[in-house]
Amino acid sequence: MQRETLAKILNLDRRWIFLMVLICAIGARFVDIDMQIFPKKTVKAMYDSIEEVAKNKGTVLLSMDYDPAAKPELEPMSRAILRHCFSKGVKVIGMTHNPHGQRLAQTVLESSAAEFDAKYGEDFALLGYKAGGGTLVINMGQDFRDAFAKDFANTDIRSLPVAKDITSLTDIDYVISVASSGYWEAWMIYGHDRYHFKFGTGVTGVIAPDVFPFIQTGQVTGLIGGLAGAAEYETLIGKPGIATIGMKPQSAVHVLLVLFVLFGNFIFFWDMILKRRQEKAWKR
Amino acid sequence: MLFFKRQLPLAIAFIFGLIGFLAQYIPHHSFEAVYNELISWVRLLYAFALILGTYSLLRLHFKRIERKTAGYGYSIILWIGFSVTFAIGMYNEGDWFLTGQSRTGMLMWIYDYIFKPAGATMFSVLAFFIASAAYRTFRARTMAAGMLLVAAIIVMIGRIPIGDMISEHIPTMAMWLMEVPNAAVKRGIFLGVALGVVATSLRIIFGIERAYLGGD
Amino acid sequence: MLKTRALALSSLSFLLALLLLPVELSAQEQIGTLTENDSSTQVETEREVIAPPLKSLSAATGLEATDAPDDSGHSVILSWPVIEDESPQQMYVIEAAPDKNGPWRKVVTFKANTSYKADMPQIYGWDKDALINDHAVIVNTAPPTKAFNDLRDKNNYAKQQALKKELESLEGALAELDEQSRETFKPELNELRKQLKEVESEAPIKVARLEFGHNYHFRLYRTEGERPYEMAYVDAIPEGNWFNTNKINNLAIALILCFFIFYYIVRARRNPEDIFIRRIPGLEAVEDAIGRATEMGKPIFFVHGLTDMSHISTVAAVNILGKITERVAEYGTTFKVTNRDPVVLAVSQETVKESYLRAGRPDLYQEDHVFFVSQDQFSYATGVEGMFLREKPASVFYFGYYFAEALLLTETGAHAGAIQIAGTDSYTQLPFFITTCDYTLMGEELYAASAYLSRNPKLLASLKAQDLTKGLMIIFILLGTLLSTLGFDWLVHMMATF
Amino acid sequence: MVLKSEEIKDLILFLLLVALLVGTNIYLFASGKLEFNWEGIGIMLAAGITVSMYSFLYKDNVLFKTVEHLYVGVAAGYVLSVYWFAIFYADLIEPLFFPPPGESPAWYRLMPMLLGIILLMRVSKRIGWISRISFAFIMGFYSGIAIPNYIQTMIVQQLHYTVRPLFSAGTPFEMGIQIAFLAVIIIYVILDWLWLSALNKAWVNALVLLPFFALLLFGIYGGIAGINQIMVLVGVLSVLVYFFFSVEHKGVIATTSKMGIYFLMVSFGASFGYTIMARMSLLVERLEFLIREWLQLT
Repeated sequence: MQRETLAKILNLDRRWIFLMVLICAIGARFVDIDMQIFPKKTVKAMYDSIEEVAKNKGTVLLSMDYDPAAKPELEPMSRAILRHCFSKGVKVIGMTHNPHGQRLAQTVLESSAAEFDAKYGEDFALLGYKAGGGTLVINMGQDFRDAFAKDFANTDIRSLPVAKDITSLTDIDYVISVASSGYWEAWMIYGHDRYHFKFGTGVTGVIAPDVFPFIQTGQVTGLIGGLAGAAEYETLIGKPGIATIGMKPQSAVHVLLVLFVLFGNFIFFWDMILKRRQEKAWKR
Repeated sequence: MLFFKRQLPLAIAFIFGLIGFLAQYIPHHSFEAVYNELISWVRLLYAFALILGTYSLLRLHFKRIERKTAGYGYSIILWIGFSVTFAIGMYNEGDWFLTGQSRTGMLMWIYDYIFKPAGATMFSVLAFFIASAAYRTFRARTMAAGMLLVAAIIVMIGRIPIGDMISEHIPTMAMWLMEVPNAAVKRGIFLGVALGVVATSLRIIFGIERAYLGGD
Repeated sequence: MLKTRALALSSLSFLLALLLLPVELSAQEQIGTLTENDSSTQVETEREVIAPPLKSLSAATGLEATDAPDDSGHSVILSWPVIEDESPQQMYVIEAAPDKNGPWRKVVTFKANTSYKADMPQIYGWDKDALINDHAVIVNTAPPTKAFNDLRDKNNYAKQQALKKELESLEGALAELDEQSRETFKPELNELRKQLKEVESEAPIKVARLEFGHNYHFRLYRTEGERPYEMAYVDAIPEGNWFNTNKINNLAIALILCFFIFYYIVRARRNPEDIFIRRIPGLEAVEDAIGRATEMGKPIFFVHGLTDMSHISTVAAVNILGKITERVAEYGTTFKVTNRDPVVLAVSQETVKESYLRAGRPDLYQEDHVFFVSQDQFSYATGVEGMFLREKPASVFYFGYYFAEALLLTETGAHAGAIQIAGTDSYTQLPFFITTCDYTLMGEELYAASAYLSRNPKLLASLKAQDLTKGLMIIFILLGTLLSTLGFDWLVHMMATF
Repeated sequence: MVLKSEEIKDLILFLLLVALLVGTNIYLFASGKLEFNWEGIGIMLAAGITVSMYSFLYKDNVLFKTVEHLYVGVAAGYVLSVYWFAIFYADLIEPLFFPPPGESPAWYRLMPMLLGIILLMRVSKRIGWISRISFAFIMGFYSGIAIPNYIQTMIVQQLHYTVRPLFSAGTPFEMGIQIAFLAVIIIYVILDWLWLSALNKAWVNALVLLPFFALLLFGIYGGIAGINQIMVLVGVLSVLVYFFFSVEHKGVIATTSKMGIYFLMVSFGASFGYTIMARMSLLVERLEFLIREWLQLT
């Protein structure tokens, strides 16, 4: 096998690679092989925390801090968490730090609540979007009602049973931030470390590695990372949703990618050997 | 004149920098009230900065339309997209713009069927580029890049159910990679980054760092 | 000589930080606990107790109430020694009232075998065994009062204020009069008070925080089923505190770093040469990348990140751009700079023009070689990619903060056969740069490179100050690990956060 | 204008794509799979946007540029409306001009409004410099907040949890493993420091690294927490030393910073794997939308 052919194989037009990915993703979706999913420790930690909140009839604050770009990875998490809360009668207060996220939060909250006929005001409420990030979290810790005097539909939160006696973040049993960028950090830096409420987070695959050091320090209790994390949570609550279905094409494309990396490096090293052999030949 | 251009901004940065800094160490209610008010001021200024960004975007494309540079048709589409969406936003299902934002209506439709899909698709195009990069450029050129690729492959396989099927050691190794070396490195990096942020913030407060004022 | 003085200096300031700590932190002895997470702030410590005979629950003796330290002025701490006949079945109840015989209302309830002084190390120190014998509870919710400051019923609110004002003025006037005449006005006084009570009775209940400066009265008792109980009374005034003693460790670190920065800025201004910064390997690669481009006669690209001038990554990138332009000016190769932010564009144009001037080749500077591509992330990436494929650059430099578009750029750059050198502190994109570029400066190396190249006194000083503080942290970690392995938890507690 | 063969091929493909899009939609509406209401039209439009954006993968074309510019325009319009209601109206206009009954208008909110208007002055060339006052306020105040909060979470908290007892209590055998593991690391550092060249020989490396990995794997699968704690300590210290700039990397510092690079690479590899997974799930979701909601063939 000459070096030119190796070079040709390496410099394959990238559109063929795009096609292979497309075929692999679509194909795997229609092949039905069942996937056993084994929930990881960090996902289990969030599940157990919500179970505990359910035991003492507490309230969860779910901050859906993501925009359309991250919706595919994060909405399955929000939906799985909301289904778990509503099925166990846990009260949910929704909000978002992301200007684009209010609409997403609204749809996923209302559709999940409808499944368990949870009523707005009694079982759940949506505070909507407010700018400020860390400054908003501090504000909510100091005086919750000053930060959110009204919910997203402009009704006074003191008239909503689920939110009326919340005077500060410390009154909330478990705060979860499903976040696409640094919002989870704002919740931790400006929220958990000052007001010591229990804090968990669901993040995109990109950000998950940054959260691990804070699991060890006990600042984060419960982490869902990427679509795989969402699928694990869906398995825990026994309601396979989009994430579980998505795992098939996801796994197929993953395997394709690993093969690409291995194949690419295999050819690269082979080419290196040939090059050294050629150089030795020229030297003689 | 120089006072307004140079000294006043630096004095403002120093005073409000000090207030923001001290507010974390002084819990007293009177200082807390001042601090809370300033926080809502900053939120308002974020919004004004957004107006600035939108204005420069629209002006750029307006100039393209005016000068009829190549592809100015796309700038017209951009302007139409902006004005229709903003007009519907302000119309606010008939209540206009001096009340709370309505929960349903045309703006939500634009959000659901134009804004959301376009944003998500734009990011998903990246998946194709990662695949092409995996095939053509992710090479173990150096020892360091080699270690990186090995760790990446272990985590990628460990995170999908196939990893569990191959052998239950892979997911444990993937989890260990995330929990110990990854956590240790992130902590080491955080310690360094925090020093960098604090040093830069101190320089801004004491007026040593002036680049953000954009030249003299 | 220089290095030893700096080290002596830093250890001196380190000891200073140690002495700064309040006395009670150093007063505690060593606790031989090797537990995994012994310092979470609100640990519930339970205690074994024997069941008492059925008789009335005695009141707590030695009950004290003081203003809570380190708070904004809305909370009070009640503390009292543990009573022998406590049992987990009993509940402690604390009621509060705005004045002596005012309406009592329940504010805090908790199980009798929880809430000890040991749970609040930030106030009472770390000696768990001793502190298990005293209860301590923070009270911050006010007794729910009937208040009119609600906004809807304006008239009641106005009536209440008017009556209150009248009452105060009358009481004020009576205070000067002698005893006898005060009697004649008594019925009028009582009448006013009755009216005020009537008006206030319609007000809605309002749950709020304790008001600072108001003297609240508290009473404490235990309940267990129907057993009778006696109460202990105490009162206190919540006050705002001007310094949060829990943040001394935080303030010490800030002051140490601030001191080092100023120290080195003074030094750097006097003679920037004697500040030593180690060789940054990545920067040699820049040198031969420019050489390669000149040989091949192909252009060099400098691709800015997405953040604006207020980010340190962009400030560092512009510094590096200045220095690279000077090197490029010597070779005279075509050099293009792509921008995404209008302000960064303006600053880059200025920097490039100045660098060409400094290198003595003002003629080489072309305004349209430093240009604006697009504001939107992906059209910026696709725009730059188009240029890579068309102009096939020999070398490409990426300095600044990048997001998801980084891979689009580097993958196409590699495909176009260019040498690529990157420097970024965006950790999510670093792996993509490392696998696709020939050399990558990681995280703080970007700031160090900008200081190393620009020799700008403030950047050099800041880098040295950060290094010295990092040195202190390394010493702290080694010392702390050694001590805590041997069982002394001083350093662990020093860095506790509340 | 004569089209080259390449351009003709692209034109045909482009027209084919447009025809395919239109044809599918007509079929979907005709067969009733998509109702002719706002929702149905919305799904059609969203699918059209998704497909045209993917057409960029083949070649940059008219359809892609149109959709991209439309997206940038709509995004700008949408965010401005949300900001108007969530901030301008809620935090500025309402408290100032429509204060709730009984409360006086929040006249102090005139100050941020003034600062905001000054900020907008940046646009004018002549008095643009006045906007520095607002930037100075934002940058100054935010820098002030950032210092204590970053120190609290990224220094004090991290130091608090890094300074842990090195060995986790356990059976004497486990203690032995932990002490041996620490000893191997220290030997590696000393060996590398004293005879830098010696370590380049393979057998010297093997001599030291073999027990290192053996003890490490034993620690992970044997569940000895102390091993992880030692690794965390070594990781944090070596990364800190790697980012040390004021001293030449020679001797023991060179060795520690070399270990720092190994730790950095493994960590970046792990987060790299995670990132790839994230991008793939974005793709999977978009295809799911096309298959399930548009074409409705589950």
